[in-house]
Amino acid sequence: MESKKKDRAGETVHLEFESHSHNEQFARVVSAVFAARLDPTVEEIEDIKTAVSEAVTNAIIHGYEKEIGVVHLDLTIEDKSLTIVVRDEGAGIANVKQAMEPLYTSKPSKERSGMGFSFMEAFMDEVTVESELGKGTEVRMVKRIGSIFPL
Amino acid sequence: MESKKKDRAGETVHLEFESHSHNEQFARVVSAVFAARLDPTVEEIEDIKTAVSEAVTNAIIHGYEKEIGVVHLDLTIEDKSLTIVVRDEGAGIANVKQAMEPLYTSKPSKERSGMGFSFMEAFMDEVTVESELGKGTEVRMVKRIGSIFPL
Amino acid sequence: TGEIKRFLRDDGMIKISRSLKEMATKARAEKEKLGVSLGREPTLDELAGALQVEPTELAAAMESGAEVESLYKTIYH
Ligand SMILES: Nc1ncnc2c1ncn2[C@@H]1O[C@H](COP(=O)(O)OP(=O)(O)O)[C@@H](O)[C@H]1O
Ligand SMILES: Nc1ncnc2c1ncn2[C@@H]1O[C@H](COP(=O)(O)OP(=O)(O)O)[C@@H](O)[C@H]1O
Ligand SMILES: [Mg+2]
Ligand SMILES: [Mg+2]
Repeated sequence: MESKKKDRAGETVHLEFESHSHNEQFARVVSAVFAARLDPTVEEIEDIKTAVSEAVTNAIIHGYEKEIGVVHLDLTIEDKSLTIVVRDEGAGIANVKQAMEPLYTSKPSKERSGMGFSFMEAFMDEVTVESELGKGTEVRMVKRIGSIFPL
Repeated sequence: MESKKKDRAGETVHLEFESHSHNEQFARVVSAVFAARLDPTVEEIEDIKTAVSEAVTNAIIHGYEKEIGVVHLDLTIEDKSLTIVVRDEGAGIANVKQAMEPLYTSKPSKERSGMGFSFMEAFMDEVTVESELGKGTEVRMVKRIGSIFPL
Repeated sequence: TGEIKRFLRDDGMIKISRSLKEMATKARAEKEKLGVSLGREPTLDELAGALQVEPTELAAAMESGAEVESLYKTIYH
């Protein structure tokens, strides 16, 4: 973990887990527990959990497909913001812009609506995606807590 | 994470966090959430939380003392057992046998009772400690779930 | 046998899944109540304070909704 000699500004926890579908829920809960420190509302927690779900499910379903790989989840708190980075070392995305379009999915089916990235964008304040074919994908999301009712 | 090419028997999640005292609680809750997969009783969860709390507090207080370092927490489920490994790269322990004796503490004070290792041994089924001065300490604990009233 | 019965009745012997679900149910009711009295969404700390639990524990328990239970059942049983 590079954060050993990090600046005093933020604090990061790092999580690694295998790309089994049941770990999607584990990642959701760990993110909620970490975010608890920012004293969010229940709605803000739900937003965070939905975004984590979508990003982790993508890593599991699209990143690793049939194989089992490691999903990395970094959670950082800095002032009143939570930054969530979900990373896989899987298939990668050829065209990120297209992948992020609402309703676009490379796996049309009942369960895949092509709305995953749209949900992340709707529920978080910032979403950026970096990907390289054959190398993997990194989704970085920021949520500012308490932006509606500043204390 | 070495577990990328692990045997199919168990499943591990790996967590890294900084040695701030508030992370003791984070580690405790995350361990409980992971352990919940084994369908434990409230009492078994309390045992696990107490043991994690003691091991992580030791890494923070004794391992890193005044500096901030990284604490590693590995949680593994295999059949009906949970293995918890807490590791620091801090001060290390000169005499592990003595350190594990009930009431032994190198920091006598109101808060340190010298009972940390005794609690881990009382609440978990196995506890082993490996340590090297100046290198760090690794505490490995196993809890078998459902051992009193097997289902 | 009195000893064993007492042991079985102890709260410690109930499954954590049930305990978490109960906390989640209480949290949903309390959230509505606090929302009305505060005139806005309660924060996690306010909700945890009212329920006398740790905010982190509450954040973990809130996952224990009915849908999640059935999801767990399909995956694990
Ligand atoms: N981690 C990833 N690795 C590889 N491809 C991905 C990843 N995440 C998303 N994609 C691609 O982006 C598309 C759109 O993702 P998303 O909006 O979540 O919709 P859906 O998952 O329903 O297909 C996916 O169909 C897939 O082709
Ligand atoms: N991670 C660690 N790094 C260095 N020393 C440790 C560590 N864990 C335990 N020790 C040593 O073992 C002793 C006994 O630990 P414990 O039984 O938890 O009692 P206490 O923490 O109350 O001192 C500590 O006082 C300390 O000297
Ligand atoms: Mg998706
Ligand atoms: Mg101790």
